[in-house]
Amino acid sequence: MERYKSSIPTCLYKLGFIAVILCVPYIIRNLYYLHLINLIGIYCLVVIGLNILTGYTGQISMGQAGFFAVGAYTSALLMMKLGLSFWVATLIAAVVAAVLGIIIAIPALRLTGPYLVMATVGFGEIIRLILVNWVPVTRGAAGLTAIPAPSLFGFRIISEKSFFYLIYIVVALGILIAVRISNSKIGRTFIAIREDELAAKSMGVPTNTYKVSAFAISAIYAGIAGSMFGCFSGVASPDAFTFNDSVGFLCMSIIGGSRSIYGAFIGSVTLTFVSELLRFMQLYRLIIYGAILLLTAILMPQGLSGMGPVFRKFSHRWKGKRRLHGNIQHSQRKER
Amino acid sequence: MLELVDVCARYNGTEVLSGVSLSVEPGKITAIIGANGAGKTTTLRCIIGILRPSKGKILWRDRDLTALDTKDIVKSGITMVPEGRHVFPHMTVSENLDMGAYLRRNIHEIKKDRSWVFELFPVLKIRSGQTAGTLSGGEQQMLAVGRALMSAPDILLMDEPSMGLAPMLVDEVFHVIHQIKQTGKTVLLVEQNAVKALSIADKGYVLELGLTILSGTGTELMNNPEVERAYLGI
Amino acid sequence: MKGWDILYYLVNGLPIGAIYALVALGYSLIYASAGVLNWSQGDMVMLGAFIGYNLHCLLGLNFILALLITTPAVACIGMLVERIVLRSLRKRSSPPVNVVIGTLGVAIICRNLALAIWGPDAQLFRSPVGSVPVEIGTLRLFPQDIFILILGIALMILLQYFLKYTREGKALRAVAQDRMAASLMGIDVGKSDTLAFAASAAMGAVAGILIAPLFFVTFNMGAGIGLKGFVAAVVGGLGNIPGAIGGGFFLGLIESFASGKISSGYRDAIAFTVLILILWLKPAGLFSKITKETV
Amino acid sequence: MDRVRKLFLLLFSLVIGIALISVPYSGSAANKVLKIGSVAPETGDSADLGQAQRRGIQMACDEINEQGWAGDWKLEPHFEDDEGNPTKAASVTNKLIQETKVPVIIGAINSSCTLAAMVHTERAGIPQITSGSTGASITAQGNKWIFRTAVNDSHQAIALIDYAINRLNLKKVSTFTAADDYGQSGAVLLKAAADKAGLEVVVEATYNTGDKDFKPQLLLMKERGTEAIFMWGIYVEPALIGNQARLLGMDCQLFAASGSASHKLIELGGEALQGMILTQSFLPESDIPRVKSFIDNYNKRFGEDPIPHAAQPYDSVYIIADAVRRIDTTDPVKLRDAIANTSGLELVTGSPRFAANGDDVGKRVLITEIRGDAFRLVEIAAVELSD
Amino acid sequence: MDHGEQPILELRNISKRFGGLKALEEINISIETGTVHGIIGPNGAGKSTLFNVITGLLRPNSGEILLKGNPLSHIPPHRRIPLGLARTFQNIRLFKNMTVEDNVLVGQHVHTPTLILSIICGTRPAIEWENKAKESANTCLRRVGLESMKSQFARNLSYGEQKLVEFARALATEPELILLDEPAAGMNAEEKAGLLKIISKLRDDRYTVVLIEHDMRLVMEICDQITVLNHGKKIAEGEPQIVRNHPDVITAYLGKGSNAYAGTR
Repeated sequence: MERYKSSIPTCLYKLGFIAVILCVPYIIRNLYYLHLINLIGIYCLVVIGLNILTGYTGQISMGQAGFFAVGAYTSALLMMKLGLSFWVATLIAAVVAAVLGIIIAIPALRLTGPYLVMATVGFGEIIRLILVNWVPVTRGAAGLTAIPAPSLFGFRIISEKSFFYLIYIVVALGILIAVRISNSKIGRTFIAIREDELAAKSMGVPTNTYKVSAFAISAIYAGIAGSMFGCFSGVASPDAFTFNDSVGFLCMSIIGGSRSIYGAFIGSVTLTFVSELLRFMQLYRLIIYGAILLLTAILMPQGLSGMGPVFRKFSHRWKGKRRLHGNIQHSQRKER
Repeated sequence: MLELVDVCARYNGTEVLSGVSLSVEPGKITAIIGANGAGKTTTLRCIIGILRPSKGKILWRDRDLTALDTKDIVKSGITMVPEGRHVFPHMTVSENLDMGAYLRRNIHEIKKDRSWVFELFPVLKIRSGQTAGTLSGGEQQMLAVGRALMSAPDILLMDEPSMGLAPMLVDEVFHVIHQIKQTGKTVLLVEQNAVKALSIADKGYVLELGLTILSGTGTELMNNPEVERAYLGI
Repeated sequence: MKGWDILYYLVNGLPIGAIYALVALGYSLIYASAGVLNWSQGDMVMLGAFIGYNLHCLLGLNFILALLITTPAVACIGMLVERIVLRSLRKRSSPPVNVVIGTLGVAIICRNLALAIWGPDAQLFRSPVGSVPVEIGTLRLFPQDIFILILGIALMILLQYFLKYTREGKALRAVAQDRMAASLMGIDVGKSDTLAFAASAAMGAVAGILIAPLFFVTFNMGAGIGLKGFVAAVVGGLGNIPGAIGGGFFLGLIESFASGKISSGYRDAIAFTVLILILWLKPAGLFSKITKETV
Repeated sequence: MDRVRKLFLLLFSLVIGIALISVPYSGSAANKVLKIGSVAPETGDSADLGQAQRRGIQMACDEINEQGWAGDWKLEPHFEDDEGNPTKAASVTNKLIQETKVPVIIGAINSSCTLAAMVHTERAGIPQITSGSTGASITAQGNKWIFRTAVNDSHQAIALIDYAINRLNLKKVSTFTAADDYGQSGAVLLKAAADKAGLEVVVEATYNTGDKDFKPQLLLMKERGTEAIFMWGIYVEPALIGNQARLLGMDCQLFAASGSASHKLIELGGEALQGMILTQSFLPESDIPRVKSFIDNYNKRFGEDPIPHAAQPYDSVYIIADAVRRIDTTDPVKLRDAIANTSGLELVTGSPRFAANGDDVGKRVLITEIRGDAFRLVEIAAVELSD
Repeated sequence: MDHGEQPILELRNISKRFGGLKALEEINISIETGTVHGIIGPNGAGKSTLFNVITGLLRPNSGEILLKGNPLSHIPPHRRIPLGLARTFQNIRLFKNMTVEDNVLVGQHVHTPTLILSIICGTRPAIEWENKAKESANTCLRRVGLESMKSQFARNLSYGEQKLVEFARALATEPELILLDEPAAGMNAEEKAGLLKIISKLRDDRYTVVLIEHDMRLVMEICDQITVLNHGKKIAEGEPQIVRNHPDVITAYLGKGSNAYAGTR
C-alpha cells in the first residue's frame, strides 16, 4: 500500500471511506442493524483468514469454526478463571489457535482436495465434541456464560456502539495486515503454491513451511475473531461453532471471492444480510437461501469480488469499445 | 476417404496447426511423420474431435467432422489408438476389448472380431483375465490396438504406437499394423520413427511446425534427404 | 461375556457400516466418474426415507413396492442435480469448491423442502421384518439389522454386477479410469456422469429406506449420515468402489468399538481422530495406492 | 486503479446493504396492542420443539384475543427462527427488540440460545420468559429479566429417584443422557439426587443428539446389572433406547423426564416403552378442565397432542396477558414486575409462581406411566417446591 | 580430481527405474562451466527424468550427482535452488493466475529475506527488499524481452511468451546452472531466434545452460556439447557435428531401416 503513490482523489476516497465507517454507529441507530454489522465484522475476520488459507494457498478448510471456537473459549476461560484482561486473553487465544492450526496442518500437508476437506471437517467436529463433552472446563453444551466485557483505559466495551469501534478497528487492522501480507513476498508465495506447488518447490520455496504458516495465519484470524465473538455475545456454546458454521464461513469466502481480501468483507456482508433479509419468508427462508447459494456458485465462479472485470467488460461494451483482451477467449475443450 | 483441408488448430492459445492438408485412401496405410512438436498428434486429435480445429475442414465420406462430438465421430467408423496407450488399467484385458466394442450390438460379430484380435495378438488371449495395468508396455500397446479394432473401424488412427517400446516390440507393432492393413482396413499412422513408418506406409506426409511440407509414397520419402533435414535440423 | 464382547461390537458395527458404505459408494461413484464431490448425497438418503415413508406408511403400499418406486424416483432427482448443477458448473469451468457450494445449496433446499412438506417431527417407519430378535448364544441379532446387512450387501453385489457386466456399467468404469480413452470408445461421458449421479442417488434412497425403521424419518437425517458417508468414502479412497465399501464398514466398526469401549460422547471425535491419522499415513485413503505427481 | 475500484465496491455494498435493511417497518398502529416476541428453532435440528412453541403461542394469542381475556389488549405474536444457533438467537432477539419493538419475549429453547438472547433482553431491559430451556445457568446469573416456565428439572430428578427407591425398591441404576444442555443438566441433577438418596449409579452414559445406535452403552449397563435406566433428552432417542434395550433382552425399568413426554414417544417407542415412568407437568388425559380444553383445542387445530414445548409457551402467553391485564401498560419495567408477581393463575402446567431467580415454582410434577397408547397418572409427586 | 576447471555438474552412474522400466541406466555426464549443453533423444528417452533427478524431484536408484564438486543426493529439491540450480518445465508450469512480474518474483524467493514483522508493519526494510526484488525481476524480464508484459496475467500470454516467462523465472533464482526443458517447443520461428539470442547472451555471461530440445536446428546451432539419450542410455556425446553424423543417433531418430515388409507391398 505504501508503494502505491496516492493521488489526491484516492486519498479523498480513503478519507471519505474512513469517515463513513466512523459515522456508521451514528447513522444506524437501530441496534439490531448495528448488531448485525458487528457480527459481519467478526465473520469478516474469520473469512479473511480463510481466504488466505483457501483462496491464496489453495487449501480448502471446512473446519474453520473449530479455530473460531478455540479462540472464543480460550479467551473467555482465561478472562473468567484467571481474570486476565481481554487483550492478554485474546493474544493467548490467538497463540493457542495458531498452535492448533499448526497441529492440524501437519497431517494436512500431505492431503489435497476432498481428503483435506475431510481432515478439516474432522478437526472442527473434534473441537466441537470436546467442547460438548469436557464439562468440567467448558461447562458442556450450555456453554460459558457471563463472559466479561473487554475494557480499555477503564472504559468498558459493552454497548453495540463501543463494540462496533473495537471490532472495526480490529477488522481494519486485520484487513491492513492481510493486504500487506498478500501484496508481499509471502502472499505471492502462497499464490504460487496454490497455482503449482511443484513449480514453487522448484523455485526454492519451502512449500511445507508456507502451507503450515497459512494454516497458522488463518487460525490466528479465527482465534482473534472468536475471542471478540465471545465477549461480544457474552456467551459461548458449542452450538455456535458447528459444522454448519464452518460451511457458512466457506460460503462467505467463496461468494465474496476467496482470492481477494476484500472479498471476505463482501462475502460476510452479503450472506449475513441475505439470511436476515429473507426472515420475512419464515419457513421458506432457507429454501431460498439454498437457491441463492446454488445460483451464486453457478453464475459467479470467482465470487462477487470477481465480478468487477465482468462489470467493466459490460461497460466497455456499452461504450462501444469492444476491445477484447488478448487471449481470454480461447477455449480448450476436453483437456484431460 | 478421409480428407483434411487446410486444418488449423490452437492449443493453449498457440497455433499448433497452421494448415494441414492430407488425404487418406481406403485400404492403405498413410503415415504422418515429423519431428516432435510438428503437430502430428494434434492432427489426430482434430480428426477424432478431442480438439476442435479453428479453421479448415475434415471430410470423412463427404461429411464434415469438425462440428461433431467424439462419440459421433467414433460412431461414424473412425477409431484412434491414443498416444501413451490409455488402456483402462483396472479392467481386465477382455473387458478392455469389450469397451472397444461399446457401440456395437451384434454379439456374434463382436465374438468374431474378438477371436480375430486374439489371433492377431496371441499374448492378449493368454492375459485375457489379467487387469490391463499389470501388462507390460508392449502388451498394453497391443491391447490398445486390439481394443480399437474391436470397434470394427473403417479407419484406424494410430498415435505413436512405437513410443516407449523396446526395439524388438517396435518391430512387432509394425508387423501388426501391416497385418491390419492386409485385412482391408485403412490406417492413418503418426510416427516419430520415420524409417519404420515409411517402410510400411503406402503414402506419407511430413509435418513441420504444423504444416504439411512433403508428401509422397513411403519409398519416395525415405530416400528424400529433406526428411532427414526435417528431423535432424541439418 | 468377555469373548462375546468383541464379537458383539463387531456384529453391531456391521449394519450401520453397511449403510455408511452405501452412502460412501454414492460419493465415490460420482467422484470417480465426474471428479466432483456431491454434497447433497446425504439428503438423497433423507428423500429416499421420506418418499418411502409416504408410500409405505401413509399410502400403505407394500414395502418392496415402495422400495421399487422410491429408488428410481430419487435416482431421477440425482439426475436432475447433475443436469442442473454440475452441467452448469462445468460449462463455466468453475473450481471444484464451487461444486461443493452448489450441491450444498441443493442439500439445503432439499432439507428445508422436506421440513415444509413433512414437518419437523420424527416419523415412525415400522420395520418390514418385525422386531423379534434372533438369538445365537448370547448374541442377539435384530431382524432389521440383518435385513440391512442382507439388502445392503445385495445392493453392493448388484452394483458390482452392474459395473462389471453391463454395458453401461462398464462404460461408467471406463470413464472413471480414463475419461479421454472412454470418449474414444464412443462413450458419451456426459451421460455417464448422469448415470453416476442417478446410481448414487438410488443407493442413497435404498440406504434411506433401510435405516428409516432404525433412525425414524426426520427432515435433517441426511446431514449426519451424509457426512459419515463422505468420511467413509474418503478413508476408503475416493473413487475407489471396494474402498468405499471397506471404508463404510471400517467406520461402522470404529464407531461401535469407540462408543462401547471408550466413550460414547467422544465417539465421533475418536472416529475422526483415527481417520485423520489414517489419512496422515495414507493420504489417498486406506485402500488405494499412493501415486506421486510427476512432471 | 484496482484499489480504488475495490474500495468503491466495498462502499457500494455497504450502502446497498444498509438501504436494503432500512426498509421502514410498518408496525400496526392500533393502541392497546401487545406484541409478544418468540424466539425458537423453527428450522434446524430442534425444529419440532420450535414449531411446537409457535403453535402454543399462536393458539394462546388467538384464544385470548377471541375471548377478550386481556381486556382491550390485542395480542400480536411475532415469531423469529434462531435455527438452534445462539448467534442467530442473539440477532433475532435484537431484531424483535429494536425493530419489532416487543415489550416481552418468549424463548428460546436451546439453553445456549436462551443465554445468548438474555444478554440482549437484559441490556434492553425487556422481560424474557423461556419456556423450553432447563439449563441451570439460566436462572443462576442474577439476571432479573429472565423467567422460566419450563419445568424445574431438579424437582423432576428428585421425584424420579424417589419413586425408584420408594415404590420400586431399585438398587442399581444407570443414567443415559443427551450430550446437550438439557441432557447434561439432567445428568448432573440425577446423579446428585441419586447420591443423596443412596442409589447406586452404575453407568453414566451419554449420547449425542442424532445418534441412532445405543447398543454399546446399553450392553455395558446390562453387564453391570442395572435395574433401571434414567433418560434425559428429547423423545426420539429415548424411544430408540427403549427399543434397543428390549431387543437386547434387558427388562429394566425405564425412566424419563418431561422433555421426552410426547405422544410421539409412545408412537415411536411402541411396545418397548410400556410401563415407562415419566414426570410431566400436564397430562393429556387429565380431568382438569383447563388442561382438557387446551388439549382438545390444540388437537382440533393441529391434529396432534401437544408436547410440553407447546404447553409451556401457551402458559407463558397467559402469564404475560395476565400481567398486562393487571397493569394495563406494556412498559417493560412494569411488565417485568407484574410477571414476577404472578399468582393465582390456574394454567395448563400448574399455577405459576416465580421465585426470586425467575424459576417457576408453581409447576406440577406428575408421575406418569405409559400404559397402552397413553400416559396414566400414577401419583402427584410430593416434592418440596421451595422458593 | 583434475585441477583444471572443475565441471559445474557431474552425473556419475545415475540409474533410475520405475517399476520394471529402466528410465535411466548408468548415465555419466559432465558439464563444463559456461557452456551450453544439449540433451537430445527421441520421446521416452529419459531426458525429463534426468532433469527431475538433477533437481531432486526424483531420487535416483543409484549414482551420484555433484554440483561444483558437492554431492546433491541428500538435499531436498527446494534447497538446491540456493546452490545455483534452476529449471524450466516441459509443460509450462507457470503460476497462471499471477502476473508475469509476480511469477518472476517467486523465482526471487530464496534471495529475499522474509521479514514478517516488517511486512506487517510496512516498514522500510520490507519495502526496500520488495523494490530490490522487483528491480532484479525486471532485469530478468528484460533479458528475455518481456518487460512490457509484466503486469499481464501469465495465463493471457501466448505459449511462446509463457515459455520465456518461465525462463525469466528460472533466471530470477540467480542460478549458475539453468536446466531448460524444451524451451523452444511451441515457439514460432521468430521467437526461436529470440531464444537463441537469449541463450547465447547467457553463455557470454558465464552461465551454464543445459537444455532438452527437439528442434534440432536450434540444438545444433547453440550447443557446445550434446548428449544423446535413447531408452535411458547414453548413446552418443560430443560436439554437434560429431553427434549429427553419429550413425546410432540417426537410427535413434529416424528408426532402424528395415525392409521386412518391403517385399510384401
